[in-house]
Amino acid sequence: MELNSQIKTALADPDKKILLMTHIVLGYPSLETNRQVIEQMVANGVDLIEMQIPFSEPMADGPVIVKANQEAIEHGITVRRCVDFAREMTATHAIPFLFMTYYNIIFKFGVEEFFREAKEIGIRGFIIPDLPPEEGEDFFALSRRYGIAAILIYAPTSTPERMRELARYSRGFIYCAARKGVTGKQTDFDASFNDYMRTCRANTDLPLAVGFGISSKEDVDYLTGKADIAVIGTRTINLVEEQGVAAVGPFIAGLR
Amino acid sequence: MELNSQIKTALADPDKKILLMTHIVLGYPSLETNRQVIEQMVANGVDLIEMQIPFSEPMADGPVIVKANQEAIEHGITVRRCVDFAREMTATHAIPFLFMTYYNIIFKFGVEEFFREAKEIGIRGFIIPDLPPEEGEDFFALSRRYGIAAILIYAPTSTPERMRELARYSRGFIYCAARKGVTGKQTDFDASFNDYMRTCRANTDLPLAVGFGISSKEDVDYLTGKADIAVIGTRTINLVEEQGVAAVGPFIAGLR
Amino acid sequence: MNHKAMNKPGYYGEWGGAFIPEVLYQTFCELNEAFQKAKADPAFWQEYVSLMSTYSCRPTPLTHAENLSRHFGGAQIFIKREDLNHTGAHKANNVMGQGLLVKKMGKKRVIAETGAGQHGVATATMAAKFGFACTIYMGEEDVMRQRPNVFWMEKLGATVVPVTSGSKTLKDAINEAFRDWVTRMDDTHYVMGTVCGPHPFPEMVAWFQSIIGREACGQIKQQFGRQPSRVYACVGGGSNAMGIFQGFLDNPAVELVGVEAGGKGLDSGRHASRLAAKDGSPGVAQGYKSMFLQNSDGQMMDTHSVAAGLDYVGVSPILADLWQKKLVRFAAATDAEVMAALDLTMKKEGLIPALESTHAFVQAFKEAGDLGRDEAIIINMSGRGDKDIFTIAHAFNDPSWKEFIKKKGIEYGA
Amino acid sequence: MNHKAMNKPGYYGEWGGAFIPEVLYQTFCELNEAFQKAKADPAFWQEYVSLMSTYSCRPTPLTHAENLSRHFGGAQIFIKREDLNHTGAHKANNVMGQGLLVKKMGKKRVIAETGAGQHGVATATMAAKFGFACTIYMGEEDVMRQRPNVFWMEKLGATVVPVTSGSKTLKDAINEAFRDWVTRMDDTHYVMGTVCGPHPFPEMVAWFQSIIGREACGQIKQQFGRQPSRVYACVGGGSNAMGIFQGFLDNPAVELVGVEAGGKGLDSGRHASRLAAKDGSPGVAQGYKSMFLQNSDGQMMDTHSVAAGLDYVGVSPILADLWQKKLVRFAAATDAEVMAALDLTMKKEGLIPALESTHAFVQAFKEAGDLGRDEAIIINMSGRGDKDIFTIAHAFNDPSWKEFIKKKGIEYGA
Ligand SMILES: Cc1ncc(COP(=O)(O)O)c(C=O)c1O
Ligand SMILES: Cc1ncc(COP(=O)(O)O)c(C=O)c1O
Repeated sequence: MELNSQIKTALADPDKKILLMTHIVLGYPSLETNRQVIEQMVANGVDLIEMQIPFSEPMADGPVIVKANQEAIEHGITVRRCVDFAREMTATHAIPFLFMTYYNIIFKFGVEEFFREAKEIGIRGFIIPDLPPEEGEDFFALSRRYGIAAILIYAPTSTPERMRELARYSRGFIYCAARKGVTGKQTDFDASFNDYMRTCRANTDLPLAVGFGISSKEDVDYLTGKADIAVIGTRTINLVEEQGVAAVGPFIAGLR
Repeated sequence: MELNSQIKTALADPDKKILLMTHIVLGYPSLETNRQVIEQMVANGVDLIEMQIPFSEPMADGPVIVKANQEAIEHGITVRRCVDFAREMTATHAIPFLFMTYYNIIFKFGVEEFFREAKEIGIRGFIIPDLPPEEGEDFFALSRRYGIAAILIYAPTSTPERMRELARYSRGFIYCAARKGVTGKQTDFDASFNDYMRTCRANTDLPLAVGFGISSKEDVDYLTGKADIAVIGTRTINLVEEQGVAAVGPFIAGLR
Repeated sequence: MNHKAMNKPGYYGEWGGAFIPEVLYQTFCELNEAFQKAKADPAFWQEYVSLMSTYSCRPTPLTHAENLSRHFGGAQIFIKREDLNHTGAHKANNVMGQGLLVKKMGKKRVIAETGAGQHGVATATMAAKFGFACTIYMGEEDVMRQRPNVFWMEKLGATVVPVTSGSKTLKDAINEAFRDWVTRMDDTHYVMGTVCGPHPFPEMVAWFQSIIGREACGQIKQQFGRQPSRVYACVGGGSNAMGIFQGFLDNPAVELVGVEAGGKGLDSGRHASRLAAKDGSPGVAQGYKSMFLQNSDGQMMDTHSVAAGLDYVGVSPILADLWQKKLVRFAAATDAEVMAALDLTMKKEGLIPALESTHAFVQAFKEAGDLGRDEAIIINMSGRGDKDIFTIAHAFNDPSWKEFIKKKGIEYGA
Repeated sequence: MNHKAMNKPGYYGEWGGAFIPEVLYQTFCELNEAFQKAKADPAFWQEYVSLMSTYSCRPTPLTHAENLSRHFGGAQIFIKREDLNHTGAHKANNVMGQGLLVKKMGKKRVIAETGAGQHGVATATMAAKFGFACTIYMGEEDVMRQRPNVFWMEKLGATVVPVTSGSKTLKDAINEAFRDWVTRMDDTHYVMGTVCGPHPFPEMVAWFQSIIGREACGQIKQQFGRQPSRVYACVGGGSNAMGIFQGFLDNPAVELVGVEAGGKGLDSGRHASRLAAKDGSPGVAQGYKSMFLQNSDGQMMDTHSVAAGLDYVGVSPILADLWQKKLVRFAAATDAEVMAALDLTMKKEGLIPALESTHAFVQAFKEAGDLGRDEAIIINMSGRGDKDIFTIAHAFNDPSWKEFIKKKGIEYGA
């Protein structure tokens, strides 16, 4: 099943007014911790997980995720080990898994080779923050060919025209960056955010995920009805650092 | 009696094949030491003494005399005290005393004022190494008016024409710098020195003093017959520093 | 630049592009528009040249290095004197040009990355002159090593932010500048310091720096009577090289030579040669596609050079293209060769090239003797070395310098 | 210079002369002859200008300081950019000119005094370029304080001799240079660094530096449409001031203002103001007659300034004459005023004047607001300040700088 239909199915569940997507930096602090965190996330109802393959130059990320990328690489994570770990996760858990990474990781792996292997291990989508449609013709063609969703990003700076253009390339859902800036900082949900969400909605038929600074039940409640997917990123990394893996389950359970 | 005749008289003495002139930096290490040194010099047959009034910028002097100038000033010597000390020396000793200094000392004192006072205390001549005839019209006129000899300097770089020009201004004797450079360093008495002395002699009727690096009986012997006055400068300063005042008498006595 | 086989805007052969986060899409649209408008407007270039001739000292001279020419017994060596620019390097050209553009765009704040500090000082200077707020991102390592430049940036009114991520050096400062930009693109322009980064930066920086080549081309003709046989420039990101090369790209008789940092030697793994060494490979980072020093996973490697300004993982996509098309030859100079060439240049000509620039001198010196006395070569002296005293005195292991610093340190409580 | 009422050659009114030891008489005859021949020969000046335009970057620009002009709300402030000269100050003009003269005279060795080190670096540079042996005399105090400049002089191939006599500063270095010269006049030329010393040095240095004023006069006309109301220059020995003033001396409508070092204040006794303070008096030292800071016996006093290049007991005899004839007005700037003006200039214009030059800025800033917006003033920016980082960072009491130096000191074993 492709991501589109998986998400449609999930959204059809009347118990779920909004889906939850979480974010993991592979190899940080270790694959073993990732494994336990993912288990708790899945057990507590997370609907999708984006697994970030670390890159030495994570230009669009904030300090917490930057540090996670860096330390994962320092501790020896490789793209190969990320792929093998992903294979294990998709085999273990039924929810859709996505890869998030920067384009160079895929480019160096070989773009088609990467799609082939991702398909084989059951990855449902890619989020590549530094690959706009203009630069990814081959990539988007392969995405369609292999049936792996290329998820594009809307930003508060995107014009309606641009949103419609991005929607043409995106599959599965649209990732709406809640604000300008990088990952990790809190977002102010104010009137201009609501306008932004209305514009997003008006310019795509795809479900909308909202990320950047979502960290509490209040945030998720606020998004409910406005967005289809709430994305929890930096917060769980902080949580594991501060309170350990065991804190993840209750945190996730309490979000919705 | 003016310097000219004093020197002529001295040179007429058949026991003296060459006259000795010594050099003192006033106030270094103290006027009291100067007093004792001069006494020994006179007692041991020195014929003329040039007393240097310290200046902060002794451009034509070497390191030993530079340091002596500087320390004398630091220890509080003033032009007034130098003049008063000179008055005492001329009153005490029968030989001719000269002032050696740089022009600024005289300029600041007031040139005519300085001549008047020098005349009064019985100073016989001035040696001003930074006052060429071109710059000293007033000075040389006053020198003639007051009958105090302005002693000019020949250098190994002086042409015969220049020597004749200098001789026109000089009184008493000519001070021949034995070599290029500043005071204090040893001079090589070689063939070119002999040529130089012959040129000096050929271009003035005045007696010739030779200074710069004269420090031993050998030097004085060498000069005998070539020059009329041997000038001992830096050597006695060193001697006092190294062996004390008492060494001066025997040293002078042994020179000739 | 008629060598471009542009399939897509912003591409040079297979290199270039604009791999930017979506949030900057609009900003880049506006930047492209403003830049293309400026580029098409002769009055803008006129304004730029006039600014550079009254605020910096353009045209910079072309100096005939007669002693070095004689020493090597071959080609007549001419030196293009970018060291005489205000702030001491060619960086001023690019920065003042972008300053004018920022003024036209109506933005009020500039940010920049800096490695050695040269580009940071130039940007802080431009910001003071234009009345912009200014923040400079600089790797924490570099902040510590290059304190004099940090001092000047701060005194010029800029805020210097030490970057603690990654290797805490230039590439990380670039990332951090982008992170600022994606947050404050509305009032802020990112003054990229070299011919790298996403389109239109390579084209823009190359355009502003082309003033070097335009001048040099006319000057050598006037002073030597004809065009040079070879032109040498050091290559960090590649801006000074692109700057001078553009004056001669049209003439196939002029061989262009880019000199990268050979560090401890090309076999040592401790260098920054993306093109001259075998260690570089194609990649996409910091917004553009080019040759990078990276591992097989695509993670960027640590680089090394005695010259901070050459110590960078990537290289201009324009130069990658010219390299691939064999229109520019690439070589590398080791740290040791650089110190020897610097010593010779100081003693023979009274010139103190920056360590970066000295890389170009090394290669020119290797080749000058093989050319005829009736030939000329030009070395681009991209900057002056007197700002590098801490590095240079250290590299020469000067005992009096160390003693001086020790004493000063003790005076300050060490 | 038609203001000279020359009774005797080498005199400016009652000032100047050549109070030299006899041993140098012949040397000065030859020097006078060579210089007068050069001065009378248009080809020599042409050669000089051509050298300065290919080796240094003449003409140096005249920069309109729009922000400062607006800040003070009065005259349009223009800045003559001598800081952009090779080696970073106007000293290069004089030194390269004398270099050409030395070449014509066939001498093979040059010596010079230096205080801050600027003239020493310039002379060492010229010696490298011309292939002369070079010895620089520098007070021991200054050698210790100005180690960076000593490092460069040595690297440029010069021998730096620390002078331990007197106050161990500039005036003592001059004495020591003369002591060298009286020993080796045959093969050696003494490159006097300012418009002082025995004739023909004041005339010679003023002539070479007049290139500043010639350029500025034409530039202000071109850029502003007419002549400035006032021209400001700092005065150490007076060479940069004489340099720029000569472009405007013929025009009585242009007021010329020389700014001396006010140090801790004119009443403190710790300054270097020979003309603006009441403490100066006529004297004869270092080969010339002028106004000196000396006691009533004629012993030279210790002077003080934050700017080493202004920290000198004497002043140009030409300026003493212009002062006496009220053709140049004199003022003084204190150390504290200098630091404030430096800060403002960096932040407003992106320019870092040398501490010496900043003295001129101080006085101009005091007066700019009183003039009309339709008037112009020129400040001569004689040199750049980035070489003074040890002094400037210290004077600003910058904590990060101190920390940096402490760390470096410890690295070197402090
Ligand atoms: C003097 C100088 N030259 C060269 C470079 C390298 O940059 P690029 O290759 O862009 O000219 C730098 C960078 O800081 C520099 O300061
Ligand atoms: C930058 C600068 N300006 C001014 C001076 C003062 O010299 P002058 O008065 O001869 O211009 C110096 C002397 O070192 C200097 O370095």
